[in-house]
Amino acid sequence: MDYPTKQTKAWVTPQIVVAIVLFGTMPLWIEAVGLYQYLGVEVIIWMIFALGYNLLLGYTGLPSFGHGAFFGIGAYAYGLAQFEVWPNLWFCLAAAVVVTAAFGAATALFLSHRRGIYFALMSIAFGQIFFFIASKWTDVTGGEDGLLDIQRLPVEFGAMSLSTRSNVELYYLCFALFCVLVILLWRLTNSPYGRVLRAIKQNEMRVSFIGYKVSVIKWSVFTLSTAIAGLAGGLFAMAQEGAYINIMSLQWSGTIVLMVLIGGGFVSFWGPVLGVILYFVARDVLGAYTEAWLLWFGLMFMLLVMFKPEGLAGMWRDLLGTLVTRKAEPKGNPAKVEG
Amino acid sequence: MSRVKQSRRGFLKTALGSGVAGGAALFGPWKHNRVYAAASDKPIKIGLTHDASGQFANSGQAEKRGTEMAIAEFNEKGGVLGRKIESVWMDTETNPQTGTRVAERMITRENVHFLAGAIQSGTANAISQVAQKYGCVYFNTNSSSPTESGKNCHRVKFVWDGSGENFSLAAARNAISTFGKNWFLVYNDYVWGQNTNDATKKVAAKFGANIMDEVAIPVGTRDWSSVLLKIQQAKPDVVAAAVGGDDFKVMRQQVSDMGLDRKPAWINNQQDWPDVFGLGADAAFGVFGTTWYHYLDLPGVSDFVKAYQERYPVTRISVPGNVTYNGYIAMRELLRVVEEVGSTDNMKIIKALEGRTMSAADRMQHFDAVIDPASHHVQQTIYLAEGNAAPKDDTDYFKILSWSDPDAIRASADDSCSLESYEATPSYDQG
Amino acid sequence: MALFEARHLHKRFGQQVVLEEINLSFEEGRLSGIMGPNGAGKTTCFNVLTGRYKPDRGQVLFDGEDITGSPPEKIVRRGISRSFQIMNLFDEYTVLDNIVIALPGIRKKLTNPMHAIDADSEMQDRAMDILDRVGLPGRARTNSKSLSYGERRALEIGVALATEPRLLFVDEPTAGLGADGTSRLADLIQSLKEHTTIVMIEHDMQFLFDVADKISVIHWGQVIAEGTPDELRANPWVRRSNLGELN
Amino acid sequence: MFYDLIPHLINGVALGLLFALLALGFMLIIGVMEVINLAHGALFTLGAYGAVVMMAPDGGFPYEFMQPYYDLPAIPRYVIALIVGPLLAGVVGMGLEVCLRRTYGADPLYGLLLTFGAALVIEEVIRGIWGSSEYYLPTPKEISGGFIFGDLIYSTYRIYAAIFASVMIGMLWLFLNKTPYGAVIKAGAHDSEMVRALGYNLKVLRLLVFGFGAALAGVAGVIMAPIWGVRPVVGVDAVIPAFVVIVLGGVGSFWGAVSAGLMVGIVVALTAAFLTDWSLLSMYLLLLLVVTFRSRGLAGKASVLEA
Repeated sequence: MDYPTKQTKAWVTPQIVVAIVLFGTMPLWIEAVGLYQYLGVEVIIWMIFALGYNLLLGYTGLPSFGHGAFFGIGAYAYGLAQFEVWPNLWFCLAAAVVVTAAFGAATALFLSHRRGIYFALMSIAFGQIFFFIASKWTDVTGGEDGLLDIQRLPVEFGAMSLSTRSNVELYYLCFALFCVLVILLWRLTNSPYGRVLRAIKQNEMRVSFIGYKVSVIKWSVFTLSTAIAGLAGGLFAMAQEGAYINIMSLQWSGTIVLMVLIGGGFVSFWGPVLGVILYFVARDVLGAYTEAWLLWFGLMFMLLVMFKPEGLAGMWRDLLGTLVTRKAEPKGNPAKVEG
Repeated sequence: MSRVKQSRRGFLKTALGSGVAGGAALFGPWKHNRVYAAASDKPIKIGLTHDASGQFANSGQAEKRGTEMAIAEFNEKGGVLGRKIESVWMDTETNPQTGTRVAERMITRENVHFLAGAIQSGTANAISQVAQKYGCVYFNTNSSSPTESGKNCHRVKFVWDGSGENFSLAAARNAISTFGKNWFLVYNDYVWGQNTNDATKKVAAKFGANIMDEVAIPVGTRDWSSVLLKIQQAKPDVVAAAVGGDDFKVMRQQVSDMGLDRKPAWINNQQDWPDVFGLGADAAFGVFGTTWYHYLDLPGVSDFVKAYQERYPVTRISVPGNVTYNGYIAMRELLRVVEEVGSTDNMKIIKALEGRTMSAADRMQHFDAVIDPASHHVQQTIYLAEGNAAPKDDTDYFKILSWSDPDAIRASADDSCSLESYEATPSYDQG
Repeated sequence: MALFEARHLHKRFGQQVVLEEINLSFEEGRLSGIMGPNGAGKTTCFNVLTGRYKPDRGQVLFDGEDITGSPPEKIVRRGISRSFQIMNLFDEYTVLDNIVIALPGIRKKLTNPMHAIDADSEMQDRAMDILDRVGLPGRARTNSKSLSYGERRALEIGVALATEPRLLFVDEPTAGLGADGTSRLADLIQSLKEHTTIVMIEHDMQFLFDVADKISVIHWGQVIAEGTPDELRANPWVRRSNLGELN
Repeated sequence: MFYDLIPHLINGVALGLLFALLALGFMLIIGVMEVINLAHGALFTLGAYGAVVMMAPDGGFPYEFMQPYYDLPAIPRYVIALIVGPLLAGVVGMGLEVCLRRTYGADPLYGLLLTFGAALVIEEVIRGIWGSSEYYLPTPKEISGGFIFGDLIYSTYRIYAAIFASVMIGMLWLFLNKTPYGAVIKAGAHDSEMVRALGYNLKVLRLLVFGFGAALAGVAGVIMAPIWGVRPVVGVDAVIPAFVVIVLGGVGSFWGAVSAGLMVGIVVALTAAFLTDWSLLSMYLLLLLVVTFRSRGLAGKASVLEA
């Protein structure tokens, strides 16, 4: 997460350009590499979710094991807004964000005074509560059947209206939001707020002794990350044209942690992006070779935690480090994962 | 097991091949359906969406065996329309999210002609929405939620299992006269359980039962002792349970452990064979429904069992049950229809399936079955069974008590189905 | 009137009474010292004065206002800051960033998410000034983890200074320092004293007697003696319990 | 009304003892090693499968070479199953501890993540070896069936299981408090220096403690198997209540966990009887309620896990 000051001052860094070019052209080459358009849609939505989640995990050091619930709430909120209120894309996505953030904010009231393992355990409890309520409240959520027939609403700008019916069209909507989000998050993480988040991860007590009210900051970052989860959930409801409860389960909440960490969310802004790509590609490729793909993925994950807890981003930096001679100014060094 | 691996490797090869071809034949990023020249030697490809993990892993694999058996039989006879039939299978993980992705992949990347396979209604819904979007015919082989052929029906989807409501109707009618009027209802608090319970309640009330209490049990309940004590305190004649999945297995175990499986009388909805097999006759408790049993006294049954055993000599489930049966019968009917209409065009196939009558003898059941044109639900014989006190061998768990004519147990949930019009359903033919 | 005053402070943990009856007052512009044997309650006293713990009884006044039981961040914002005996730095950050984040100017921009912290040259300059004051100007870009022990001590004080306090509490600054480090620290403290009111817990009597204007001795949770270094040298009680031990 | 309540209260206590049993191994590992063992559920499952192999139920295993053993009467086989299941879990647990060594001294999150990965791996291995279908663990007829209790029938096995759980709890307490080993283990929880000073090898101590904790998970697996059934995913059902019990009781507190177990058991039993649709949520609501007012649970102490 330590980047040269030249980058931390900029709105658009070389990495952002690479990401925009790479993901902006993805529909053109994804089939040529043997994948399919829908996978691209899912990947970019999960990247949005993961980037927001990493504010909490990688930046603030708060391991939430209940975040899948917020992703799911976003999906339901999008669907219900469309069915019950006003089938307009911007309205429904805004509803997904606002409703999820409201649930997140209420949850955060209970979590913002906790840290470490107590935080993790309490987040599990909240995740489970939301899961059970969603499974029980079938009138609203459709329970096990899911909330079906959610529309991929068109993008409307005044008189102009762009369809999102096809996977590629939807992909570009997600991509546009992804670009905006990446730039905003890049600025946020290099603002005083972002620095304080990382400071909380390093030494929460000291942060309060330099004048910051830690619990308010933790509350706000939790709420922010759930708002982003809500956005991702809304987009996911569009992609799946439905909202299903399974995503709210503990297993999926664990999976997002796994993705973010495997990518290197602890040491890099881009860790979550790398992790999501690895997860979905590994799943598609390993899944085609073996029924027990989770076995191999689990083993890979264990080895990574044991030998390279900095994840893919850490490996990438090591690789760069050996290729490029080090600069005199050590600011760009990879940060060590705190012991 | 070895069969499975083989077909997977075959799948990979074709997958890689078509991936490259697809890349080359790409029109542009906005077009997903590629047009192939109709080639008679091109295999017919069927996407199998059976679960191999998650709650219904075991049943998913059982239906896969049935489906693949039908495909293999056709291939041995020279295929369909002179073309070989290939299958591509991907694990849907009992998870709608995976179901959506798998269906998208099957249609847009593997270019399958048809999709088949489902146990859990959420996953089936996810797959069928994608299938409807593209127009790909999809067989829901084993999900028995009444909503599948009710409000969540689709023009491209055909539902092959009896619904929870069919089973309730079949069971409840007989139970009141046999066991008594005081009923206690227990159901899983999710869509299938709620719908099935409503159906049971309706029938029970119609035949004059007194509903003492009805208890919604959250999905995932692992401890039934409190409920079982409560049932004992209420002293009902009959407990009608609409409990599914792992919850049912746990309930069954705890009921039998307390020795409550004989009195009061239990009416369970449907017992899927893979959930019972290997657990001994005790596992089949109370009265329950099924669509098929391997000791039905009908022609063809024993041949079918033998064919299954030859094909799957090392499977733990040594005789086919209802789940495998549904998978087999559904796939066989699909391939027959393809042969009959002489094409893989979705509209031709859908129209041929709608209202199709399948003879009792052919389906190894007691009554003819019909695919209801309005709901796409296969109306078929439902059997009532109980645990077998005098088994012929160690697979003979069920004693078949009676069977109901499909007309007598038609599900009212099917009435809430409104299929998309033909025009609104995209035309789909992978050639 | 004293800048800071603590009256009748009382604090216990479970059965154990740590502070029994603490009365302290610190004058503006002076360096006050607190000493006492291990386990006398000095650090707990600091923790109560700076908001880490709430006292069970008693009152803390700063600049005439009651700040008893206020949380640390409120106390800091009023102008009281502290350094720690066990070091509490942001180890992933550079020396400069450790300082920058503690500046009130940065804190005020917390709600501006688009403010590029590294582009804020005013704040960078201010942080460099503080590094100058604590003697770390050449180490600004170094990762704080790779500083030497003595440098980390200085940075610890630097972070506390960065909050621009009127009153600075320093907890055992010489702990673990060699003779050389201690003398350099003495110079630092002397120079800080010109701008800031300081309260210091210190084990090293010699050091404390050299720099402090006034010293309070805490033992058994109470202030047992108070006075200038010279007065205390003469106090038989202190001679017996503290000085004697150390000499 | 009160008369109706009594059986449910008794049932709640029995259930509570089982919840406490579920949490024992988890508690030991979290308390001594400060590792959140997310593989607890997988080890639980492993214990259950180990026992199933030794009991060989109907339609069970084609392990023909074990036939002479299977001819033994049920009771000795059950006793062996009760040893082999936990042993299997314990050995795998020790293997996991060796992997965990690389995370010591790092953020406790890494230990948690490693065990999360291990849970995936163990579950898949179980699926690979034994398939995904359901097994019952048969029990000797002396401890199965129902028995009359007023005008109700209650499960004999549950009474046995509850007694077994209390004995395990008692023995573990005696072990931790009345034996020199217990003293060393407890010292390890707070002060690794002291363990070294006492002349024990910390490495070996951790290995054994983790193995012991894993074996306790296995014991719970064997005991719960006849109640829950045995399938690859059954561990999830174990790990979540264990979590709840530990947080509610307070990390690091033995009696905190036991009383939390009882509390959860009674609350679950009563809600299941009178507010059935809330029975699964009640556990979490209880947790929220308690933790809102007592942030470290009933009897928790400060721990590095909070950092």
